[in-house]
Amino acid sequence: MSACGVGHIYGERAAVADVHLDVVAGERVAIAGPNGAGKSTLLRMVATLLRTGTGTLTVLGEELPGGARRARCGIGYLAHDPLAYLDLSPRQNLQLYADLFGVQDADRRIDDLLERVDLIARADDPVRVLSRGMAQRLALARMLLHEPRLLLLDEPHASLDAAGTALLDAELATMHADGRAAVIVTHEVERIASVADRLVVMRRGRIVVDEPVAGRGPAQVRARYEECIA
Amino acid sequence: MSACGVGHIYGERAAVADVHLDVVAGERVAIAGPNGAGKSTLLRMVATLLRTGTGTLTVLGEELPGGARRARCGIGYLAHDPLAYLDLSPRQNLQLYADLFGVQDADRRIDDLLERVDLIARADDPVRVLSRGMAQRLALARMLLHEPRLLLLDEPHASLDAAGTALLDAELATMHADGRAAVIVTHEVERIASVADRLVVMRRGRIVVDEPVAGRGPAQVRARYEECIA
Amino acid sequence: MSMAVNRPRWTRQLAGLIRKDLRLELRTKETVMAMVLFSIVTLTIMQFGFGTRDDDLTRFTGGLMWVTLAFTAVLGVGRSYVAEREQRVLDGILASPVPRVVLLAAKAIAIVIYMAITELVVIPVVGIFFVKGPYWDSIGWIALVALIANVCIALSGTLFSGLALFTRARDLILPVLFLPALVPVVIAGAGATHAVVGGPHDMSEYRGYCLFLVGYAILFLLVCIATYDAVFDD
Amino acid sequence: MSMAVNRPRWTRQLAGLIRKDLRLELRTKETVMAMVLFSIVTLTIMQFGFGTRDDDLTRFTGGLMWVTLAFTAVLGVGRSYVAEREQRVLDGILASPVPRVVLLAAKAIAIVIYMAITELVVIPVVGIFFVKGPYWDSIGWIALVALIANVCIALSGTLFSGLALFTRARDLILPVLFLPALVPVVIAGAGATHAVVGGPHDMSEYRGYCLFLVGYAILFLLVCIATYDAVFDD
Amino acid sequence: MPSSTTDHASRRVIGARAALIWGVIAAVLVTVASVGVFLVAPEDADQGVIQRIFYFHVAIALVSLVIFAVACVAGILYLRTRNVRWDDVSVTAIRIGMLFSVLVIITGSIWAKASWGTWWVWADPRLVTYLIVVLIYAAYFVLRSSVDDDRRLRYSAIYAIAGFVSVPLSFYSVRIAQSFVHPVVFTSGGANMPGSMLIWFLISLAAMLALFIALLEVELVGRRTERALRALSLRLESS
Ligand code: HEM
Ligand SMILES: Nc1ncnc2c1ncn2[C@@H]1O[C@H](COP(=O)(O)OP(=O)(O)OP(=O)(O)O)[C@@H](O)[C@H]1O
Ligand SMILES: Nc1ncnc2c1ncn2[C@@H]1O[C@H](COP(=O)(O)OP(=O)(O)OP(=O)(O)O)[C@@H](O)[C@H]1O
Ligand SMILES: [Mg+2]
Ligand SMILES: [Mg+2]
Repeated sequence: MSACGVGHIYGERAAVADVHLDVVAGERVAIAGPNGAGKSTLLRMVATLLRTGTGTLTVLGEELPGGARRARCGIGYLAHDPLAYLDLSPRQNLQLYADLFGVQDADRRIDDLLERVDLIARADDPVRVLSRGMAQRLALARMLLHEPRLLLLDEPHASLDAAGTALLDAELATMHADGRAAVIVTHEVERIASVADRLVVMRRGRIVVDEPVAGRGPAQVRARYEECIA
Repeated sequence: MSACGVGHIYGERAAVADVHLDVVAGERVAIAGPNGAGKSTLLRMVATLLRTGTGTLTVLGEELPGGARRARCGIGYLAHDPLAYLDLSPRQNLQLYADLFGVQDADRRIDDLLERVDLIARADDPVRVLSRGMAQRLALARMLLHEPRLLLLDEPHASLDAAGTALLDAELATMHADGRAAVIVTHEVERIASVADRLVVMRRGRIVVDEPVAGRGPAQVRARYEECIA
Repeated sequence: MSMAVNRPRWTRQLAGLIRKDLRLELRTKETVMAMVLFSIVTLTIMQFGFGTRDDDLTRFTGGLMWVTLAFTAVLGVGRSYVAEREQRVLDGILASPVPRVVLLAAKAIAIVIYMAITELVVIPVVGIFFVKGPYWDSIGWIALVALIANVCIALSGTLFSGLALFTRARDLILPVLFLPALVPVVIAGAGATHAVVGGPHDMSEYRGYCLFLVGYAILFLLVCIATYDAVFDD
Repeated sequence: MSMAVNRPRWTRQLAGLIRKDLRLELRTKETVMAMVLFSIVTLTIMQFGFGTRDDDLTRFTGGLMWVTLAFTAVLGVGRSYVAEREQRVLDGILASPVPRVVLLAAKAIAIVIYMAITELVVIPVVGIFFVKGPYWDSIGWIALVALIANVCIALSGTLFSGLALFTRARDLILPVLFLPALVPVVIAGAGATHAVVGGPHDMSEYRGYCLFLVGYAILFLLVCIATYDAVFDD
Repeated sequence: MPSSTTDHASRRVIGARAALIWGVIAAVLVTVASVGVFLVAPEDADQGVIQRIFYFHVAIALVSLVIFAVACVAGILYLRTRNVRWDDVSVTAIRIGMLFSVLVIITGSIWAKASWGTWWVWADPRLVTYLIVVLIYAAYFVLRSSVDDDRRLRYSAIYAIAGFVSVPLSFYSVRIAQSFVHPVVFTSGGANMPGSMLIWFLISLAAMLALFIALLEVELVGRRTERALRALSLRLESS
């Protein structure tokens, strides 16, 4: 994906302004920043859920908004909310998304994923009665369902226990090899060293830092981040 | 508060079973455990939002459910959701809660709190347009509004940035001195050493470990936790 | 641990809850406006359904008016807990030391206000468009029935919308629970209206229907007091 | 980066969406049941409004039937996007490569199904309770009007409920936008029903009303196709 | 606990014996009433044989109102004690009440067709208010099927109480507002019928009451057994 001078204004408040960001295949970019910096807004624009106000945005080779429909086939979006019907079971939710994304051999793949996120025992309970972390696991499975080439994750570690976190990190670790890309919004700065190749810091809708994290440890990343937002 | 053999069964699934837990004034207890262990369910029972199925629960000297109304005056509950009206502003939301809890000198106190959670600039925007982290800050302010003697926090660090986290930790640090108590549910095990005096680990609805953390570092707590849930 | 600190007064809680409802109403504004619009549209649609077959609808004035008000009530009451439910804020209210009856009272008062505003429009409109014959001299009597009926509507409405709150198909459950409970109100309201409209007043009939409504309101008040604590008690 | 992989077929998307709606329906089951009950309650309530003043309601059969169906439609259509909205799942659907027109079509089909089931109950009930005179021999004609009307209801209903989705007072906006759009349907439906019920059939009148409904459906189809992409386009 | 005491205790909890006894009483009374009504009771001078439906129609109708009162009281007791057994009573009573009220409408309609020449009269408050009662209790099942767990029981109890408001309203409004065509026999002045009819009427009434209690007990036994089994299997699973 590639963003060039992208911005979005809600009413009179510029949530995102003049953002330039390029992510190439196989790259994992972490976005950090204070509350209200515009991270989620940027992610929603890339996910084709919000139109850009200014600038041009190209995702998976498609320019938005014209190519939005084609781009969507290759995007996996994880939002604050699990985006699942509470009265359907995890399996039924995944079946719906499989239909929407045209996933091949859907039943096998759904079973696989439910196994992987350890929800197979609860696969037929309504989502409403799942605990918060279980819902987040379902959201993970939903995001991976159609083998997206670009993952957009908004605070993916929220509510996940140790096992869930390990699972997610393992998934992110394989991305490099298959040439998939990921953009990860997170407040847990210490994790960035292990899940991302690049650190982007946003403040007040703008990118203030964009640099590789390769070779740095958690403490170094944290220190660097605090320096940036000071 | 004091729980004695407390349990709750949803349909046929025992979410919490036979929990014994005593928290004395000035104590901060962290509850950790895998997704679906029953942590939120336990917290909801203590917050008087869910009846206990078995056992007796005494909160702030009041036995539930009989004394629920009196107990509620002294409880501050922070849930997964911010529990605020999205179409009202932070200030209006806090005014409502001030009325419900009978807070004295409400306007001053609300201004104080908004200042403290750094929302004063957004005090009159509808909550709907706040970012996720800002909503969490509002939830913090709401929880502290009536100077509760017992704090119940369900994943309070979720979505908070560095500044927000520091704020929360500072608040928790003062509890000891004023004899207030807190129960903190969290997945960020590394934080436990700095915010709590005791570690409680839940698994499948039961408490498997309940021990002090005094003097241990983050790494030690993490190691102990992983040992418990292995 | 010692006793909790401040015991809040219920009057302040009630005022706070009502202020909250009215603020939400002012912010989203269209609620009352849309109730009014809805009632006018309903009148029109019924006019088209029946009026084309019968030129003088005076006989049906009461029926038209009260069927319309009943449906508008369902609509308005259906909104009572929408904000709480969609925005998942109910836990916050329930975790505060507010007696459940105060919650009920706040909602009921809001409903009475909205209904009164709606009636302020519906009653004259009915008079202008449907009645051939004396109407305006009995408008005071009609207002009186409406007032009593509003209390019935508010009491039963809050109870049922509280029940419907956590059911799965809330939007559909509410009318199914609430409309049958409104049938007596419609009958009595229409009867009372008919007794004083379009001809000589029949005050004994009017009084009978009003007493019926008062009885209904009292019965429901008792039910509400007896059960409302249980509605929100998990 | 290269092009994305599989291009999903819209037939499968449509089937998936409809299956989802029906599954939600089966899980919560009472939706259709509640629609049916609601329509019966509505018939009863209107009966109370009017019947007590006039014993033979045959003249009003069409009006009663179609006013009832219109309100039931508002109720049913009101549910179209409730799950998506309350459960905040719409973003998930919109982030998938489904053409917006397919979303519309899926909802429209679900509405047609629910309306048909409701009519399966309402039409006989009306016959049993209200009509004095021939009715059952014209039931086929009534079914035909109902079928065409359902298409009108479904098309306009999905469009308006899609619009209402993004306004705050959804519960109120929908009836206020949607009911006026149903007025022509009520008039034509009642007219056509009246033409074949309770006396000699007036087929030319019947045909006229049906053609009117067909025209209305086509008109709305065009409007839908033209505007629906814009409804969901952030 | 020794198994014999468990057996004994659970049998008492389930209450199978009471069901059996009431079943026998109901069977006997219904037989006696049927024989009496069709063979012994005097024939009505104006209406002829169709009038014999009176004994059942009125008895069922009165008992149906009593049943809804039982459901209401059981609802109150449930809210007081939170004991599932009261919910069982309440829901079962309303089930049977619905059955009875459908019978009332069927017998009433048959009678109406015979004596008024129509199945239904909208202008009559008796018929109409009774229909409201039926509609209100029909909604009970919609409500019940759309909530789960504890809430289901609580909401059902609340609704059983709220719904009962319609019953006295229906009963008294007829007596105050003067029915249109439907007769009123039992007034504050007593029953307006000859003694020979009254006796058989009272026996029918007793038969219908016994029938209600028997049906209630049988249903309750079924529910309690089911619950005991489920508890047992749950205990086996967890151990
Ligand atoms: C579908 C139609 C009918 C319904 C729903 C109906 C309903 C009822 C109900 C609920 C009661 C008992 C409560 C009360 O007394 O207020 C009752 C009593 C009675 N019904 Fe009906 N009824 C119907 C038709 C008829 C007809 C056609 C007749 C005879 C011509 C009739 C004769 C009676 C009599 C004599 C009583 C006892 C009156 C009394 O309790 O004072 N009913 N009916
Ligand atoms: N309303 C409900 N109905 C039925 N079961 C429920 C309900 N809420 C929770 N549960 C079940 O109870 C168990 C405990 O849930 P709870 O939310 O307490 O877990 P948790 O420890 O908070 O997990 P997490 O870390 O994921 O938030 C889970 O198995 C969950 O599925
Ligand atoms: N729907 C909206 N309407 C108006 N303003 C909005 C809307 N959504 C977000 N904003 C504003 O845009 C800014 C950026 O919000 P955004 O959600 O992108 O922040 P964020 O970086 O994700 O913060 P957080 O870490 O708290 O999630 C904030 O000031 C917020 O108030
Ligand atoms: Mg965000
Ligand atoms: Mg939880």
